[in-house]
Amino acid sequence: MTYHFRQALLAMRGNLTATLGTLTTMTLTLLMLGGVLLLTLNVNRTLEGLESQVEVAAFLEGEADGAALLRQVEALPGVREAQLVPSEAVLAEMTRDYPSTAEAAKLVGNPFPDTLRVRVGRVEDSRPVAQAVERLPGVEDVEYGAGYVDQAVRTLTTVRAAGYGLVALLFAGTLLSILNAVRVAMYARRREISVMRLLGATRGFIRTPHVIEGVLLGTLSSALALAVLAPGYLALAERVAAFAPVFPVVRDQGTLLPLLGAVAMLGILTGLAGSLFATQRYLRELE
Amino acid sequence: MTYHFRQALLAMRGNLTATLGTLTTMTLTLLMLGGVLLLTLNVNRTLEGLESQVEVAAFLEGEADGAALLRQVEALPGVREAQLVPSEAVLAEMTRDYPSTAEAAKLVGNPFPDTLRVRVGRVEDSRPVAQAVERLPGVEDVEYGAGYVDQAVRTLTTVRAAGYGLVALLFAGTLLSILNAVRVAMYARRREISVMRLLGATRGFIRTPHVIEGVLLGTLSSALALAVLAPGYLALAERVAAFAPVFPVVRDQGTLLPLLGAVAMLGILTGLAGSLFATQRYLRELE
Amino acid sequence: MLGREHDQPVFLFPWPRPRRPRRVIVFRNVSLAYPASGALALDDLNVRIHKGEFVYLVGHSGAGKSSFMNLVLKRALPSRGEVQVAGEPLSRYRGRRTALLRRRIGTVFQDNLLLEHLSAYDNVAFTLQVTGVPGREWPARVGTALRTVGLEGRADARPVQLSQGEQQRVAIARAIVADPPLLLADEPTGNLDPDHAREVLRVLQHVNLRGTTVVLATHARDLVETFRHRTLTLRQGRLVRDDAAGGYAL
Amino acid sequence: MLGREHDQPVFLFPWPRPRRPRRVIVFRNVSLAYPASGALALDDLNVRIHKGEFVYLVGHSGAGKSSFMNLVLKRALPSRGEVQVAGEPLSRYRGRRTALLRRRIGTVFQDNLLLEHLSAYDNVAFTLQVTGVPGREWPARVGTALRTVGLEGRADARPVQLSQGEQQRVAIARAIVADPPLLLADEPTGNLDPDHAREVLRVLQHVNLRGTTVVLATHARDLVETFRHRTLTLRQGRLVRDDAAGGYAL
Ligand SMILES: Nc1ncnc2c1ncn2[C@@H]1O[C@H](COP(=O)(O)OP(=O)(O)OP(=O)(O)O)[C@@H](O)[C@H]1O
Ligand SMILES: Nc1ncnc2c1ncn2[C@@H]1O[C@H](COP(=O)(O)OP(=O)(O)OP(=O)(O)O)[C@@H](O)[C@H]1O
Ligand SMILES: [Mg+2]
Ligand SMILES: [Mg+2]
Repeated sequence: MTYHFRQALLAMRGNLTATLGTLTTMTLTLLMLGGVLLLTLNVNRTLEGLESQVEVAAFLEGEADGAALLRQVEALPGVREAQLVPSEAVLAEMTRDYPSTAEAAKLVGNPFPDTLRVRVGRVEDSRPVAQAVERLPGVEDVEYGAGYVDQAVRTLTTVRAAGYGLVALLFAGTLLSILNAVRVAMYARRREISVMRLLGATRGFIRTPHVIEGVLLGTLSSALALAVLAPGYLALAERVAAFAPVFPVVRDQGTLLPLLGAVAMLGILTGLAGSLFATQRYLRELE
Repeated sequence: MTYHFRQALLAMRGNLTATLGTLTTMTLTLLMLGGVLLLTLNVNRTLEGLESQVEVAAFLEGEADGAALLRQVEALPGVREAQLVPSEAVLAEMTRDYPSTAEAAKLVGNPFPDTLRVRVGRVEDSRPVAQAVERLPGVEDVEYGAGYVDQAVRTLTTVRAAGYGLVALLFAGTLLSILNAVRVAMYARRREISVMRLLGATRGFIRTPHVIEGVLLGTLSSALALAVLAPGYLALAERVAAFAPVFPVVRDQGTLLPLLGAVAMLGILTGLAGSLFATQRYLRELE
Repeated sequence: MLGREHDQPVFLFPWPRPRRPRRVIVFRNVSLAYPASGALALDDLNVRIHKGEFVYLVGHSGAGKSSFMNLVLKRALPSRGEVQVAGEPLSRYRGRRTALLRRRIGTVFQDNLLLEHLSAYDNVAFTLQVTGVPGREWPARVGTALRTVGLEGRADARPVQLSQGEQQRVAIARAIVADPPLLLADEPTGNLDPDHAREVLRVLQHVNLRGTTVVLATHARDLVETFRHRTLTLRQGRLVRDDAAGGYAL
Repeated sequence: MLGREHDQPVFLFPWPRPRRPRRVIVFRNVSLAYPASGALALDDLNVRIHKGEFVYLVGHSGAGKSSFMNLVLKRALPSRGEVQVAGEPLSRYRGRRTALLRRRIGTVFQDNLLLEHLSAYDNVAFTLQVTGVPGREWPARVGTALRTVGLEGRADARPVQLSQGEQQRVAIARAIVADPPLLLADEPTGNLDPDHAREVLRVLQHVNLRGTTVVLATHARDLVETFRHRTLTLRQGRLVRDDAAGGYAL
């Protein structure tokens, strides 16, 4: 084992450029991966928040029969839930959220009509539901966030997909980099390897130092990536939370630690799997 | 030349993993670089917009002497420009921006006081200026966006710096990857190279195929990166512009084309410089 | 010479399930055609080499001597016929057993394949490491082997720091250090002056006397005629002469 | 033999500013100490080799024969003394001029360094490419060179597909194909059978008769005694014998 370990260190020093190259690529990939995962986590939270807001509000005419309309609306396809909110309740709610409303109401009276709040099953349903509701007699006006929410959902989904795509590319880059590093190391030793084989060394004996090298590189990259990622993310999250409290930034350790741990494990496993595969493949190539 | 070109292609095929590895790293770097540059461009636009909004508004008491206060404020250090806006002008402005204000005003009268608008030279000045203005007699209240703008500026600056850092790292990664690819290629040929030298081949003869390889790789990476970056950015920009028109997304070709061109040139130059350097260095190492 | 084999204790050759322990190498109608080449490198070869023999393999350049060695080492596989080593056909040596087979064969390769980053000492010791000899025995055994080839003073030199003849002698030391039951030497004296070449021949004969079967491919007519042993003569892949009395007949 | 040099037209050796065109190689008090090694590889050597000569270099393994060749090729630099090639000290061959010098020397390396990914034909043609011979002349010249060493049938084989002796013959073909003014051959017959070895010697003598200066390091006593030429004998880096009549005296 000492022999193999020494060989691994020798190989890493001997191919310093390859080692540094792999280390850089791998660390960057893990950083990116971590970054995209964290981004996804936050995007998902935001999307959940947004989707729960997909609601169609129907403002009723003063003389409309709220209860009857409620029943009609509940019967519409795509409607998950509907609720009749009398004008006083709306005012109370608005006053709670925006205290200045109270003063305005004191001056001009309750400006809010009775309102039907309709929740749809899926974001895509909000437009047809809104149109159907608007056609009902007794409904003065309809408002729904779809225009806004739709766009937000689509944009964030795009961002997330782009992130995944980037990570996939980077991952391919890392794997290639590891395969290549192992290949360089083995090619540098190719004469040696064939001689060793002819002298009766087993494949395992020849592969071991390279596999150790791969695992060492993976571990080192993981450590480096976490050392940058963890404090970096926390600092950024704090800033975003302070600056734009509307975003539900994920900051609880129970969610973050497993994610970071997974990133680290992935780094180590990549190092291991890459070198196992590469040694097997290139050893066959050399023979 | 045909000989060198054939050698370069042979080498690229022979070390396919190294070639693909370099290609991936390099394309990703250029993508990132392009992405960060575009981001920076947009961040800078946004920052300029934000900074031009750094304004302190002083709301005067009804009986205050606006003109006298204006002179006092203009004398304060850090103040670049000040302007007295009478209450009617404020109402007109607000009405223009938010038409509902007119109705409110009809109900409650003009709610806006005479206002002093003060522009400061630098974002950092807004807080002391605001405090100084607030202490002046006749000023009822002071409002300034510093809390918001400051945070935004700092966050965006951080994002931009992180982007630059990432690009620097990736750039290091790319250079290492190129050096390494050349090194692999030359190491695979090391016996051959020393034989060629002994048979009287010049250094230039030996370096040429590797340099060609570097330039080919650089060109290919640039092409790939642009092919992804240009349509990707335009699509995203359109979406952002539609979804969040407050952001001044850069979409004019006059700005974008030179930037993309520079990214491509950088890719090719990196390939050239990396292989020139690597061949020189490793040739010396081999001899 | 051939009678000596009966004196050797059988346990010196502890291969698993030796069906006929006395036949170390058997070639039965063996032909070898390399993929890229048209002509046969070996053509319908029938050879038996017994335990304890000392056999020369001679023939012109390209006659097939190295190909013969390659087959015994399972560095190549016969296109037709069967090769048996230590009583078992090559096809039985698979995976790990190939390595075990090679550990029991000491080989001097014609392109003396030393490990370039290791010193002369480490090159020789490598065989001991692979064959599982405990580390404390290395210094004495490697020292003896290097002394045998006259290189005790150059133990720390790496191959590039040695002349070609010195490298060849390191390869010989490596082949004999583990006391293998079978020794293949492919042109071990090609880069040696007559004095050193004779010395190497004496060493190989000495090893042979201690029970090792030796197969020696060579072009050195004077050695073959001076140190007489059974001689196989190849011509274009065919065995044209098998002379127990020895002698260089090309 | 030595008299022949006056018959050679001087323009066959068109080096720039040849101060003494007749002295192809001059060693003046040359010592060579390799960094890693204690002993001197060459020790205070004084040698002059004239244009058109055929010189054997003999000596035990490690005596310094290859080191001598290395100095002439500027593969190593003398620790002391001065080496002149074609009338100019080695120190004058710098940068590109080193390459130009080597193009005018045909070399058979002891570890016959063929280009592994090239066929026998391309290996030989490479010299022509480097020396700037137009491509249309290659097939004829390479064909002749390969025929000379008896390998016309193996032109397409890569080195791994050739036996060691065949590789050595390709190296010889490569060394003679460009008609160099100086030919260094380091143990060119080490892997060749006596018949092929004699044939190579005849080829080298023929080349020599056409005006090429030949320096041949060898262990082959019978060749040195059969084809007699001036013989330099080295012993542990010192020149112990310079015998114009020839003969192997070790
Ligand atoms: N690169 C080197 N570093 C250190 N010592 C070296 C180096 N090359 C050769 N030597 C030593 O210099 C001495 C002369 O070596 P050289 O190769 O010239 O011998 P040679 O006469 O060619 O021997 P051979 O017939 O075995 O090829 C030897 O003792 C050798 O060990
Ligand atoms: N890998 C290969 N592919 C194709 N042909 C080969 C290969 N190896 C050897 N040969 C051919 O097989 C024949 C026998 O080669 P081998 O190496 O056995 O000869 P040899 O007797 O060892 O010759 P030498 O004395 O020159 O070493 C030769 O003609 C050679 O060209
Ligand atoms: Mg052979
Ligand atoms: Mg030598």
